[in-house]
Amino acid sequence: MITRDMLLKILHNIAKVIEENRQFLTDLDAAIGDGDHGINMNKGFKAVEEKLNSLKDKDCGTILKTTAMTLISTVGGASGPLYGTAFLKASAVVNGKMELSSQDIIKMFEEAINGVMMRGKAQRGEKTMLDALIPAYEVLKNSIESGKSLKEAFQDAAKAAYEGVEYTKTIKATKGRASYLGDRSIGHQDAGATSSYLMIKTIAETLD
Amino acid sequence: MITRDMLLKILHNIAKVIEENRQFLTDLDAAIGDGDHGINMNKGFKAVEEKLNSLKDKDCGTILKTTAMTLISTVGGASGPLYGTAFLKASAVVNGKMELSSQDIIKMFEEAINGVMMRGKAQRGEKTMLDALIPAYEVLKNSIESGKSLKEAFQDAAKAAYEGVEYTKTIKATKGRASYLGDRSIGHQDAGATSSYLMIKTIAETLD
Amino acid sequence: MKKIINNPENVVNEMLDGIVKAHPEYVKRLEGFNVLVRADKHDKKKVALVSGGGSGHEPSHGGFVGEGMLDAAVAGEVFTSPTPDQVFEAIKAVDNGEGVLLIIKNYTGDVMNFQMAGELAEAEGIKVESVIVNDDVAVENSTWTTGRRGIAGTIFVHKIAGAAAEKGMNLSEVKRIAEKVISNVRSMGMSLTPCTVPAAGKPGFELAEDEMEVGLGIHGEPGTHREKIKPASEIVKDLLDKIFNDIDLKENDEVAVMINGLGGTPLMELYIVNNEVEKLMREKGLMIYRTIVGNYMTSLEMAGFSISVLKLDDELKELLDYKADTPAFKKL
Amino acid sequence: MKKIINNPENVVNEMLDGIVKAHPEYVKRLEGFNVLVRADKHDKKKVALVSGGGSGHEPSHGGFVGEGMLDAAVAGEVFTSPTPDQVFEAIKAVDNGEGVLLIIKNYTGDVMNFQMAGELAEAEGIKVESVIVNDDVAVENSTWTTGRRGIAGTIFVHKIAGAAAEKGMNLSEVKRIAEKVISNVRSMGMSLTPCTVPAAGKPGFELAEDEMEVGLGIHGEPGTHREKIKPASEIVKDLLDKIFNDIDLKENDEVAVMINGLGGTPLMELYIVNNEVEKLMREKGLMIYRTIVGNYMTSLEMAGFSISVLKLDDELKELLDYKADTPAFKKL
Ligand SMILES: Nc1ncnc2c1ncn2[C@@H]1O[C@H](COP(=O)(O)OP(=O)(O)O)[C@@H](O)[C@H]1O
Ligand SMILES: Nc1ncnc2c1ncn2[C@@H]1O[C@H](COP(=O)(O)OP(=O)(O)O)[C@@H](O)[C@H]1O
Ligand SMILES: [Mg+2]
Ligand SMILES: [Mg+2]
Ligand SMILES: [Mg+2]
Ligand SMILES: [Mg+2]
Repeated sequence: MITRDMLLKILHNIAKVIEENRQFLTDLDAAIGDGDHGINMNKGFKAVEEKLNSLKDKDCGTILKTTAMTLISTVGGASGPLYGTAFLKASAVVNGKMELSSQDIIKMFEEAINGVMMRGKAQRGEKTMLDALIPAYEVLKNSIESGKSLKEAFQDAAKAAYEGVEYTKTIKATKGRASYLGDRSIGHQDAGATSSYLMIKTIAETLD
Repeated sequence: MITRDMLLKILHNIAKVIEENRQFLTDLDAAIGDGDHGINMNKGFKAVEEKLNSLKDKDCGTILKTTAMTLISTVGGASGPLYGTAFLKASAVVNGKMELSSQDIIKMFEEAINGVMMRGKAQRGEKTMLDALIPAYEVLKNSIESGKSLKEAFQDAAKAAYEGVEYTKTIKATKGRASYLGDRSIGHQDAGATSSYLMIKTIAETLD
Repeated sequence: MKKIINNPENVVNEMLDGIVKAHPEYVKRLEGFNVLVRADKHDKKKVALVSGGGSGHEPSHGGFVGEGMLDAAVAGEVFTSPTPDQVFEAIKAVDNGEGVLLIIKNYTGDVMNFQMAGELAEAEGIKVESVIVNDDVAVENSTWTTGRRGIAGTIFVHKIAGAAAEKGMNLSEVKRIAEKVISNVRSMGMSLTPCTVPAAGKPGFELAEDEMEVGLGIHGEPGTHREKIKPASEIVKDLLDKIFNDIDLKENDEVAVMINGLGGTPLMELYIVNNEVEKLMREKGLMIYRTIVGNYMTSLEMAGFSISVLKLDDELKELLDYKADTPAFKKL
Repeated sequence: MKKIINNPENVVNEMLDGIVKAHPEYVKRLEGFNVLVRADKHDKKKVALVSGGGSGHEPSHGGFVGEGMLDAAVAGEVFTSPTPDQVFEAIKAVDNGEGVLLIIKNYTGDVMNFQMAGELAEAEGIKVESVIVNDDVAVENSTWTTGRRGIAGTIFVHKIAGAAAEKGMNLSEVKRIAEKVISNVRSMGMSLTPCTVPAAGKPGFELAEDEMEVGLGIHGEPGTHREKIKPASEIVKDLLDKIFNDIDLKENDEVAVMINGLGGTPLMELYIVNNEVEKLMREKGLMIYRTIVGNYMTSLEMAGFSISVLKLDDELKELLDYKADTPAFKKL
């Protein structure tokens, strides 16, 4: 179970981690994209961070929806609408709720991924954030269903996401800006998959 | 006395020396000007060189006038009109002559310098070609009048021109492009003075 | 990073103010937004054209706001697509009941952000259509990928669809015209140097003194491949070959040509390129109807250029020559 | 040296052909000469304007040949004044009996070569007058030196004297107007990078990553001094201070402003500069009547800019706004 306070703490920590990795994510994007992923994501989560205080008394749905709208109106680029849609779809699952059950979390994650796939018209294996998100979701679901704690489940998910990031190094991009490089994109890890991994890892580390 | 053939040989050798010093003159001009003096002068004397063959049977005045017009229509920049005018004024002194006496040569040199001063509105001491030409002329005249051979006289003149070039290092430019640098022009030798010195030295070396 | 700026985080904002101050008779800024709209009074009921994208492509797109071209341009951060709320404001500001055409360059981010904005506008009852420009032949077309990028050919869409709207054509006609331009235009570019996003502080890639990057987009990203520098004539041949391979052009076909500078290349070189382009076109028996040379869709200070070729018919010719009066493109 | 060219020795020739091929409706080349003249048919008896100088300043000067500006532009080698015979041909080609005004930038070479051409033309009975533009305040004025350089302010002379000629003023009137512009315009520039003359193959000077060159001309030559890079606001203040020190401007005076890019600077930065220029102008109580931003008098691929300020009166305002239609400057 994730309480509203824990949710706020997770968002706060994600903002911190994204800020710490601003340059790293930007460099990853520079290699095969246009070198702005860290900059954009940091701008978005800084804006989210500034709103967290005013969300202290809100329900989880509102918190996530505000996060979504803030990302959509500040990040820009490809990741803005994608992460924005992810949070928006997740928020719809938990409208009005003050805490999130394990089942909620699985459903939120599922909806978020569907949102990204719908918005970006991409599949797993195209060297995008989906290559971190989908395996992480599958492992999370499994671990929860096999009775592990949420923290453990997210630790497993983070591992799977990390492997997904590693996997992106081996494949050619067919979606996003890196797709223009064709085979030259092979050998580089995807920036968006990396930011997804960082978020999941942060959830695992924040949970107690 | 300088015969027509010797005059042609001198022009030929000047063209060669200018070509050899194309980069050197350009670098000098780059330091305090716009870095084209060697390029421009080489273009001009290459064009002169191409005409020498057709001038074999012409008088000295025609040879010098053709040289002048060729320089005027190919060199461009400041040095084109200046050297062009110099040769044009010199040519007028020896219209129709098949050889040049020592007195002709003194007069030609004098007229050439007057032409440069009139066209460029400059004096000695302004860090231009005149700082090589004027002392060279004075020494040449002196040496001839004191009975030295033409070769010796031009050797003396070349020495004076060289000193003139050295002198340009110590002064501030007040004419030409280098004048825009103000005090920053001090410490650099003038490109036009250097090309003038090279020409006089070449005359000395070509004479026998 | 050597740039004449104040704060790297504030370049887009200051630039937009600088544009408005330079061209107050053409453009004004929507207060609080990174959106430039037409400042000239016109009561004409017409289809409104909205374009935009990341900044760093100046004069695209703000420079094309004016009579006969765009009604609004939305500026994102440098090389970053603007967000849907910004595009939505632009749409609301310029719609006068005849509907709005969004001219989008085919980048995942641009497409998603503009389309989300279109959805918001439609929800408010505004008629919105969009076209997606994908003229860059460097990227192989495929239904399995993102598809081709939109680059300098977009200017032809602005010009010609803009004329159609100014002439009073309705939304579906203007869209048809825009799509005809898109299906008739092909582009490809190369660069000699990378460029530096102000907020990133360092160049997007590195090139040796004797290397050039070929088949690249307009966001400082690397191209499809890297080569040793060649003479202009050979570079032009390579790019035109790719373009000719991709579009059906027969002898005596009429075309418009754009030699677009990427920002750091002097006009001298663009004209030398144009000299080569004309030679190859003539050899192929093509008739050059109009040529445009200059910096129109740039990539900050990148040195390089792209060639765009637009196949014309009578309708496109008339619209290409129609009056335009904008800061960066004027046709008397 | 990284350039998109063929042979360094042939750049001017190929460029001129490229210009003519791009703008056949505006310019044609005098066969065998590096001279571009108006291609549009006009039977108007009018004073003809001839300008030019070294190449490498594109679009200056060929880009300004057309209705309401120049009648001919003479191109020398890169950064090298053209020779008198070339200028003479230009004069002969465009004179229609009303006389010719030579617009010369104040460089020893330009002045001498153009004046020699003027002498040749006068010897053939053509009425020739000349004006010498010396707007660069970086160089202290003095009767003992060459005097100030002519830089981007020259474009205002082309525009305004061109309008005067197009309106039918006679030679002495057009000359009076040109001289009024010259006495009312001041400019100053700076650069972040040097540039490379193709035939030289290496840059004219070197600058460290954190240095800028201030008070420089348009021929790749060093400036009056070197400084650490500063924010745009401070650079603009330094340049404008120099300009304001040199020209008498009172509150509510009207001015035209040009932010001129040197070739390698993106428009984004020029607009950021313009934003600062407008702020300082406003603080001083000056009224900006018109602003021109772009690459008009360049120095090959040099990154940098110059600011020009022209003090206006009613006569100059009317001529500044007069119709112009040339490849690089259009006023509807
Ligand atoms: N169609 C897509 N579906 C899912 N993820 C995508 C898609 N396109 C791009 N991405 C993700 O977005 C990341 C790039 O984000 P960002 O750099 O912020 O945007 P942009 O590419 O517009 O500059 C990529 O690394 C990739 O993970
Ligand atoms: N007014 C002048 N009088 C005499 N010599 C001059 C004058 N102005 C320039 N020069 C000479 O011309 C040389 C520069 O020639 P060049 O580089 O070919 O022309 P530009 O300065 O037009 O590029 C200078 O080094 C100087 O010696
Ligand atoms: Mg990116
Ligand atoms: Mg020189
Ligand atoms: Mg981006
Ligand atoms: Mg020169």
